[in-house]
Amino acid sequence: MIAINEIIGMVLMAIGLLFQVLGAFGLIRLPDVYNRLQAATKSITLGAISIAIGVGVAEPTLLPKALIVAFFLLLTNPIISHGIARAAYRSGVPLWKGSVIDQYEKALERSGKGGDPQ
Amino acid sequence: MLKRPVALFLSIVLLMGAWLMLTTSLHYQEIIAGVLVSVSLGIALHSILPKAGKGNTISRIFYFLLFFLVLTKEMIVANFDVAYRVLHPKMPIRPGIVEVRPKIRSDMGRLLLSNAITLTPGTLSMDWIDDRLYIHWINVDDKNVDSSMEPFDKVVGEVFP
Amino acid sequence: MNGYEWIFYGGIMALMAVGIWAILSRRNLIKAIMGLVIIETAVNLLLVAVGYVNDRSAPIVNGDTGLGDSPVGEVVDPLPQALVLTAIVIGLATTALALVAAVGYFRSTGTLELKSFTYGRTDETEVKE
Amino acid sequence: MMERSTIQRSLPALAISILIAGTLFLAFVEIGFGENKVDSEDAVANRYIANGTTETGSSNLVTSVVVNYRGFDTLGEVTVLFLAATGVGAMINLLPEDGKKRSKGPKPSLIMTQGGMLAIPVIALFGTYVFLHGHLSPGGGFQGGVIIATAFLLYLIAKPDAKTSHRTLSLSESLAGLSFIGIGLIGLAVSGIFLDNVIEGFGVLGELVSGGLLPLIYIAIGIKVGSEMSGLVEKMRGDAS
Amino acid sequence: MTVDPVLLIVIPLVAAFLVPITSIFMKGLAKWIPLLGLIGMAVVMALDFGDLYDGPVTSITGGFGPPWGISIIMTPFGGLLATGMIGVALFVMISEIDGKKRAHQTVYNTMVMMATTGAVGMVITGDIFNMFVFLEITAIAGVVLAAIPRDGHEKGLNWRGAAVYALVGGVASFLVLAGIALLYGATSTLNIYQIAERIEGVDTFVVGAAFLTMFIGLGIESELFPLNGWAPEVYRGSKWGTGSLFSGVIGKAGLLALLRISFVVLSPGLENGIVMDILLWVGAATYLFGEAAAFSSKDLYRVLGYSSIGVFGLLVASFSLGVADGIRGGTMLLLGHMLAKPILFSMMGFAGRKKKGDVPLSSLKGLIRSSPSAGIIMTIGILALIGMPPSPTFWGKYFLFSAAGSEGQWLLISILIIGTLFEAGYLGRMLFNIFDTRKERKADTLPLARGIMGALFVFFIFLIGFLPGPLEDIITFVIAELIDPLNYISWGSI
Repeated sequence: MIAINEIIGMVLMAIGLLFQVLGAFGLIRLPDVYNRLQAATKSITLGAISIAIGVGVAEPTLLPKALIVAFFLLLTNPIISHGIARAAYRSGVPLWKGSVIDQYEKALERSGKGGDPQ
Repeated sequence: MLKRPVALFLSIVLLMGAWLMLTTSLHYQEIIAGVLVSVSLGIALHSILPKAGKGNTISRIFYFLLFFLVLTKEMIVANFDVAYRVLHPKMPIRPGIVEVRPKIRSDMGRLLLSNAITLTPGTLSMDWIDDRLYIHWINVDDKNVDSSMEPFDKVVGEVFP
Repeated sequence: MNGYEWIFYGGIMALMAVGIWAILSRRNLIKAIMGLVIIETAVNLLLVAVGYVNDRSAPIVNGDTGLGDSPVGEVVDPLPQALVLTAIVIGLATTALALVAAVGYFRSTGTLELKSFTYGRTDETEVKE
Repeated sequence: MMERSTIQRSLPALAISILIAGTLFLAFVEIGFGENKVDSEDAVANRYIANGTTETGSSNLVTSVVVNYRGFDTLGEVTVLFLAATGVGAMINLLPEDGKKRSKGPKPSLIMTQGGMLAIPVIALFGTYVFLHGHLSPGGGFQGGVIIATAFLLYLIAKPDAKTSHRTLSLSESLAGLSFIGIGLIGLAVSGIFLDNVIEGFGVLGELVSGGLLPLIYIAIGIKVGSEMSGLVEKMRGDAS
Repeated sequence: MTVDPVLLIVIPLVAAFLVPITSIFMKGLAKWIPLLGLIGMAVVMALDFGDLYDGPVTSITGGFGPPWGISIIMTPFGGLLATGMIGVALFVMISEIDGKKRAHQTVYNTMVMMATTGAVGMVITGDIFNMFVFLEITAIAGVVLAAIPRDGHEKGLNWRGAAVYALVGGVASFLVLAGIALLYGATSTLNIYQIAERIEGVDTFVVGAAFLTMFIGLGIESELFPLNGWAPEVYRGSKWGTGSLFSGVIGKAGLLALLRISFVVLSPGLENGIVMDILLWVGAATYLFGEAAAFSSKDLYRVLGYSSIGVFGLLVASFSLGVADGIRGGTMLLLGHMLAKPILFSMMGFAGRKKKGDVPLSSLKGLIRSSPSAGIIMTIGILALIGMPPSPTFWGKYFLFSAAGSEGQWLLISILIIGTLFEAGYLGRMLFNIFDTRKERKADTLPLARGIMGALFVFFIFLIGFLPGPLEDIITFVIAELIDPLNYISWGSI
């Protein structure tokens, strides 16, 4: 007989995995760096948090550690994808040709601290 | 060293909490070691922590919890949004970078706001220039640019103005 | 023993072959250093694989594992894991030095290709008698 | 001088690599994977498993092997890291100027700076936790030291112009290394054996204060590795700016 | 008097860790700390040397005897080699004391000391994984040494040497590690003597594979024939002291490790004599290749580098003959090379110090007139390297020829003769240049420290050449170690 918390944990982990797969799928399908980052960040953050909490629920002694991991992921993952997006833009990776608006470019030129996008 | 007593106190308490969660033990040796480690790390590092602004403590705690509820909901919505866009055969996307002007002034608040924006449906924060935030939006709505940061500007602003 | 255990060593050795091949066939220093790192990874995996015993847990007796003070028959071999720790550190040191040397080579010659790295073909003509 | 084509060079390389890897593969398959070799009396590891906890007082058997049974290896390992840090520093000083002026990159954004600052204390705490609990749970001085160096690296990413004290780093590195050797020499003085764990019975198995000198050695290693890796990062930054 | 041989490793480590502190507080002192460390090693070695006449000196570390802890077994062979290595390192470091300021002297001295420590550790340790760790210490110090250019040398060749050595040395060490994993998997132990004990029960193919990896890995370190493409690059771009260390310390440690692993550990697990045959012909090929390449090179650094490669081949060949006289000859050749090569490197570094880029043979022209002391010391070094009596090399070649003759290895003898002719060719050219006084050359005083060290090594050459007798007792043990693995096993199981 499997305990109820183990079942919940398994379900959480399965959901997490599903989101991760979706994120990976988005990474392949979406057109440019920025759109891909969107998909990757959201799905992978939630997926990883879900897996961590799933592990914590299934094995209650690990719950505090799992919570710390979840918080840390929540804090750092968006920062990392922000860093990648910013660096990509500043080193000249173009937006997808179907993009409708780019107010960032002008702002960079205006502020003059844009480094040198070639 | 003691220019920011609140930050010092908070960092020591939070570090101690993290220590207890890591060790998952209330043995006296662990607690002594934890106090030593978190006090010394707190004293050494509290001055580099982001500035959080001023406000009423009770309402800040309330809004902080509210923030987490909203964030959780938005994250789940965001994932279904991603799933929809990725799995839809035509890929309904209309990407672009827009400029918004949040009212938040504190560093901490700006950090949380941009993180929350990255995790919510269809948006990714790119950069802060002066007091403007630039957001990569997967489905641009030209008319109502502020809707890209809709749920958070107010809540975060209440916690870290 | 289910008869498919060779697949672990097979994967590790495939990595090793890729690494050696990269070093031997590439004249570009950075690519060769990548080969070195791949070999390093393969050997680390190899060490862990040598110490593994089927259906056993990690060699830690405290807390969550629920093992007694003398867990004979219950844990895997701790020795290779200790060796891997050393090997990782050594790999790091080797890689760091190789990379700095590659930077130096690039800055002094303007290229990363080790073209004439063969016997007797190093430009002897530069010597003026 | 004729340059050989890529294929001409690749094929012998392929043959050699397949020869070496194939030979090793067949040899390792002969040894077997996952078979029980540690329980026999002949295996060295048998004693580590059977008596490791009582002989060293450490609940993490890998730690007991790393720090006590094979502590001499670990001393060598620390030396390798020391040499790498010194050597990389020296070689960076030797690098020729390439005449190019490096433009300073754009300043890191607010998100990066503030996020990094928020994460640093947590990372430092985790690093400390890892090396203080090396004898109880997975991890140890090397891992903890590297985690602390990560916090330092994050600091440099968030504030590329920050002033760092090279003196403090090399001072703590040296002192930690000397105290590791000093602990070893205590053993040599007391029982005539280098790196002997002279107070092995000290403390209760599984508690934080246990394992005799092991935690002390791991703390020394943690500080040393942390400052060494930080120094490495710092020297590499010195070249880039 | 016996001192714990672990101090041979601990003292230099203390010195190395003291260097950063000293360079903060007493900058002038920092570069001499490594010298103090080396002197400490030399003192320990001197105190222990007498005991080697009675057999190996042993010690344990970590509180547990072998095979559980790491034991140190300084066999007489290892002790003899360690003494020579410390001597070479002292020679290199003391020769540079001349009041001149040199760039990067602190790092250079530290690395000289650490390379020596690693090499000494490799030859005295009784644990195969510990040997790997020391191999790495040596290799990493070697990379840094190779990257330090000689004074005023501006061609970037040092970087080429360093990069190539870092790459090839890295591959070597990880192949060695793979071999160690194999041996551990097969025998469940890491102690050299215990592996040797159990190797006969191991499948022949496994032992063969272990031999393959060990041969490639340690063969790279000891510059054997198909594996030594990196060596000339290193010799060509670095300081003369680095050259002396690679030929006298780093390569020698790899050589002893290769011999010990092959003969003591792996040979009993394979077909009788196959390991010896492989090594014999690899050594002979290396000798021929090295001497021929040295003969055709024009840059003095590479001449000496290739000549060292040749000597490595000669050493491997003579130890692999598997007879007492061969090992006797090999030991003598080893000592002769360790004494003569640093002299040549040092004097060549002195004569060609003002050259940028490669140092042609002609820079030795008229050395005997411009600086008679350097000329005389170098002449003696050259003669000692060819094997003029009475030098250790003479005895070495004498024993080697008689051993090869009694074994009926006529092919080997002809290779030896051809190699010696090449050797005489390029060394003779150097001699002619030294005594060629047609070209006027400004007077040049040899720095005192360099002269003293050169004279000291010349003295040792004559000492061993005239009185090889006292070494005979140690050589008996060397023969015992390499001929019969049981001896090593009984020494190791303390």
